[in-house]
Amino acid sequence: MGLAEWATTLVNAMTWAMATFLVAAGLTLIFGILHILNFSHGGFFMIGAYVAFTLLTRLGGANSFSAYLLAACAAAVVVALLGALVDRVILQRLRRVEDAYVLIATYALLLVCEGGTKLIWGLGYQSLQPPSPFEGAVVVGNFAVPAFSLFVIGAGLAVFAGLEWLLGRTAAGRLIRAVAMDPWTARLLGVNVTRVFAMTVVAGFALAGLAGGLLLANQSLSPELASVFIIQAFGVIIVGGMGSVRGAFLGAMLLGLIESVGSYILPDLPGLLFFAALAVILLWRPQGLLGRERGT
Amino acid sequence: MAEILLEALGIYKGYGRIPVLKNVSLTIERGESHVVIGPNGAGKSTLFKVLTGELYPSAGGVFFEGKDVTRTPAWQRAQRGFGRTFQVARVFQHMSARENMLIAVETAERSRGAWIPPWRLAPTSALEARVAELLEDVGLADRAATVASELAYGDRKRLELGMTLALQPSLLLLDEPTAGMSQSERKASVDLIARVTRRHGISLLLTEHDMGVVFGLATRLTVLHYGEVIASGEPDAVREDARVREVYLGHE
Amino acid sequence: MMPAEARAARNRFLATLLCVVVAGAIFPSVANRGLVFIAGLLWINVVFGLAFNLLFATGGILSFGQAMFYAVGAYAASVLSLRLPELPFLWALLVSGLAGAGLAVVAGTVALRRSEGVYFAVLTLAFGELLHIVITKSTLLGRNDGLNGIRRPVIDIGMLHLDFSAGDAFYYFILVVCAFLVGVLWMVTHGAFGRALLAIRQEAQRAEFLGMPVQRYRLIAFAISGAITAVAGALAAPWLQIVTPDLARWSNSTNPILFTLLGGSGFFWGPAAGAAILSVVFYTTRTLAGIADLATGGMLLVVVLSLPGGVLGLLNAVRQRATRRHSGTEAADG
Amino acid sequence: MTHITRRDFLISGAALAAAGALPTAWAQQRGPLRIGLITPLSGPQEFIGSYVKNGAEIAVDQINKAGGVLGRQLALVTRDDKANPAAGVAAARELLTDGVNLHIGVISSTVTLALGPVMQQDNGVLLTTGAGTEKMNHENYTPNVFRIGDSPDARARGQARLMAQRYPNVTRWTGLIPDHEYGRTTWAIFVDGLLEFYPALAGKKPEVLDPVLMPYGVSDFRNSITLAMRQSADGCFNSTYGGDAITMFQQARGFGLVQRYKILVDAANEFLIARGMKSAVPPMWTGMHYYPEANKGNPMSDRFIADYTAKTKDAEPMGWAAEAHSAIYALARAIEKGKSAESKAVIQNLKGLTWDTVTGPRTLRPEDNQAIKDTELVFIEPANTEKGYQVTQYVKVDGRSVIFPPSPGKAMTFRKP
Repeated sequence: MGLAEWATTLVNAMTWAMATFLVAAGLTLIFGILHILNFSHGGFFMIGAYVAFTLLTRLGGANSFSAYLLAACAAAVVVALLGALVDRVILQRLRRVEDAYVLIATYALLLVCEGGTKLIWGLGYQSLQPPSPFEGAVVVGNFAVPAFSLFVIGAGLAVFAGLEWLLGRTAAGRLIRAVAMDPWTARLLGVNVTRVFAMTVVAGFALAGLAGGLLLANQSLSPELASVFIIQAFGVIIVGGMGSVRGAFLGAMLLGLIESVGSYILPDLPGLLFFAALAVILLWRPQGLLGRERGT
Repeated sequence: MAEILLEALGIYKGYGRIPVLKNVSLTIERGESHVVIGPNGAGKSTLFKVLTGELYPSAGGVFFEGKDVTRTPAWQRAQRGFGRTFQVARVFQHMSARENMLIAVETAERSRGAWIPPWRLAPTSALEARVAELLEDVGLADRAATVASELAYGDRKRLELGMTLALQPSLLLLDEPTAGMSQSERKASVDLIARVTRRHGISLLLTEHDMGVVFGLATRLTVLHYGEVIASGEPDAVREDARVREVYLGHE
Repeated sequence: MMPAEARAARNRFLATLLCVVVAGAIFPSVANRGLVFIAGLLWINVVFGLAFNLLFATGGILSFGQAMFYAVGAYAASVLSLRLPELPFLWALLVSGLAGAGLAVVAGTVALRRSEGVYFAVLTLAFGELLHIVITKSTLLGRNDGLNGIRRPVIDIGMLHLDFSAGDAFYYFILVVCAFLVGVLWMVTHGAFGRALLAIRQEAQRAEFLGMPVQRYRLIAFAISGAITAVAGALAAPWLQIVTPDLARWSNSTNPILFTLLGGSGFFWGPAAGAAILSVVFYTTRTLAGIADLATGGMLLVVVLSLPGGVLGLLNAVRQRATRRHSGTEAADG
Repeated sequence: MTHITRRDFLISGAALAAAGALPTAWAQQRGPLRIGLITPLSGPQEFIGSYVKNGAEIAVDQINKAGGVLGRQLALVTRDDKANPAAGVAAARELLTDGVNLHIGVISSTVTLALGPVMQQDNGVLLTTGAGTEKMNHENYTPNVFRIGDSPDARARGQARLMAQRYPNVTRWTGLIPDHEYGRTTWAIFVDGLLEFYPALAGKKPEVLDPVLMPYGVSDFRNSITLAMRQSADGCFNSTYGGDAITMFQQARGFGLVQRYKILVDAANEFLIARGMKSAVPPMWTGMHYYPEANKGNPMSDRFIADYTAKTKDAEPMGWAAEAHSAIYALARAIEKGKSAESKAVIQNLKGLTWDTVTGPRTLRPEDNQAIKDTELVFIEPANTEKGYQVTQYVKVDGRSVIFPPSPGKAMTFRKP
């Protein structure tokens, strides 16, 4: 393919990658610290999107960029509060029990999210157009890039940078990493592990809400949205290495490229290469690109 | 010179960049009781893990009855005659002493190539007898029905030892067999170990802190210091060794 | 467990199984055929759940990919009945079981490299989704539409000629085969192999240093569970007379886990109880427009949070408290 | 939403009570004549189910107000099929053994195909109100299952015929086709229509490009859109549906894909895309089960809209509501015609039945139980109305001129380019 086609393929890949990373970030963060695979993550992502949608349509300003960002932040806050509630009422009680119970609890939570969304926001399909600066296309030489794709890519990179800074450079981040390494010792050293866990859950949910708000204009809005991202987000964190934010970032870009190039060379089998790649990577490195090998 | 049962040659092992074992070699002759001593962090446990197959060395080799077992998985070593106990006794907590022993006996049977139908609910009377005998051996006959988690610590260690004996090992590797025991328990278990090893002609390798235990059992001593063997030989000879006195007994 | 106790336990199990089968056998004469259909699915689900719990409670392995075995069995039986109608159904069941075992060995060899809890769950989940995609892309398997028009079998065993194609006759076949599978699972769980698995679950390293090939045992357990689940799926195909790719999805993999946690993983019959309870719940909520999702989700949360021992665990606790109070009063009287 | 749901709950609760309380035989004779309504009331398809439910309930109310059927009132017994074959079969068999032999609803193709054998074995009747599969009156034809609405061939060939009439110069066609069976089938039929009607009506041979296969249930269509951008076609047939369609068109805006086509025709989204995208909706022809404006003056339609608005505050119901409404009336007429609600008689009288519906008279073809009705199409454009879109044209294509001749038991065959 020509240069322009390569460029388009690359932009598509990055858009897919960053959108998926936005959703996967909270998922992998929570998994890394609490070893919980949160099935309801997609549900809260959806709620975040609905919250942002309601704010923008009720309060207007739907096509102002700053309003769009504000709505996303508001969504993050609302979902973070829900996260605090979930941690208090459900997760804290399940700290000592086997993984299966937590897994099922989060699955049940997903059903509750979907049911609740149907009751509050109804069954119909809705959508919101990107804020005016990101409508239409940006033309570079002989190929055009959808402006909103650039926004999604930017948002993904920003959130990644933010997380890197938060986990790498701040005291909270150091605490979180300490607990992730070895909660037992951390507790021994007087770290309030329960608080760190709660912090992580809240952060993870906030990320879900933020993703919902930022990606609001990326796809249609309906109670189905909860399940739209979940499999590809799982794929990304499995490939990247469960619990690793960097891994999720890399995994997203890798799978995004595979998805894009795949649709170019196998147009008759959309989405197949994604799963093929997933299988190969599982066979080659079950612990994922940046996953920690299991200790002997 | 008697036949060599287990031989370790030039073992190197490190965690990450930190070297733990540097060119460690030692041999265990059939029938001897070989005790490895050394201050904390000398690498006793790591050496132990390398010998039992819990870890593989980064360099060097382990030979059992002349065959290379350096990278043989632990369960295969166990089937070939390694019997191993842990520093903190590991038994099947939610099973009775008898069930624990039964698992060991059945596993031993399988290792010997005997076919035990997977669906067999209760063991044959032959196995039952063997279980009873072993429990008797380690003095737990009267606690057969007690759930392991409710056994006294000393009893749990003896149960573990008994389970290991069920394998009829030719080599018994005990990691600090008396750790966390009272003086009287120590005495008892030293006698027990001495008795069973003598009765079944089992060679012995153990790591130990308690000098009473060491000199009560050892027919040979190896002193490990910062991952290196600094002395090896008859207990009395080692006891007189200047370097040992300096680096090791100095610490006592 | 002394031989006497062993015999007692076996007899208790056989008695329970007999009661269940008898109840199942008379059910059609007292219930409408919608319920009979649901009951047919229930027996299949009982096996689905028990096969999962063999891994979970006995093997200490959390599989989130049981649906792939169910689907493989269902599709194997369907393809055979559509492409090779002359192949006796019992053979089709056997082939389905083998297919399930084969798939389990393949998936297990990869996934058991991360056998601890949730990792294994995620890897098995991924394999289920992979299978789902493969099905939707293969014409032989009917792609998204699935395969329909699967006929119910006629079985000839020597003199015996059994026609299950008419009415609900196939229900009884399901009942018998499921009872048999439950028996097999009980033997595997309580026999020497089950003992070994339980030991591995409690202290894997001890087991290994006793000379047990721990990973191999886990793989064998996974294969057994896969095979039995696949046979259950193979029974479902002619009962539904249609199979769709959804059977392989993780939403279906959650079912046996729900059965188990709801009924109580600590009890052999736990998953069976759970499956029964869920069938009743779904049957009674089948007309609640709009709130079915909320109702199911809410109920699950309540169970997971307040009944970690499952419903059987609750009953057990209640019985014990009752007996304790009873003996207490006796003591007072005496 | 909340209060409607509570009300649905009450209604179905009552239906359940009715179903449970009355001894079968007695119910059959004197009590209300019960009709099974089997449709998704949970899961992703609940959205469609809600329209089916409202439409059916309105029809039942109307008929009961007018004195019922053969002097008996009608009562709906509602069941959730979760758009899942197992749940659907369980519901159908329960109702059948409970003496409910007449059923409507079922909009999922797999559930419809799963219920075929059940209806045949247990002597029931099912009128699907929107299942898209062509198999039901071909490979998997059973005399007990009827489709009272558009067949996929009538729908897509009707669209092709309209294109040939209105746009004789648009001859390079491509498709945006979801990579599943229904998508592939609709495309095959549409192509068949192009190949028949362009030569016949426009005197031109159409050029058919390979369609762009779309994933479904995903968040990102940009790769497929890029593939579409590489084609140069004048006409485009879209078969992506619902949330996928909205996501796809939304992402296509950034690429300016739709502007590349002279005309865009959509298989079956009715107002879904328009309502979802408002003023961002791409101008398109779309197929409808029923468009009120096109049926103004038809008293049945006017009354239906009045009642529907009263019931739901929604003056533009999706077509499934009309399908359910028409299905109830088909049953009522067939029962009256044969003076019997027994399955055998009802099937006999449904076959060949012509009855009035909100879309005008329809006829059920006796050979394959497929209704012949006009294909309704509307042209939707963005507008600065409060809805954000408006319908600027609508047409009815005569069903007889586009539907394939019946071939029960045989798979459909198509003209190939």
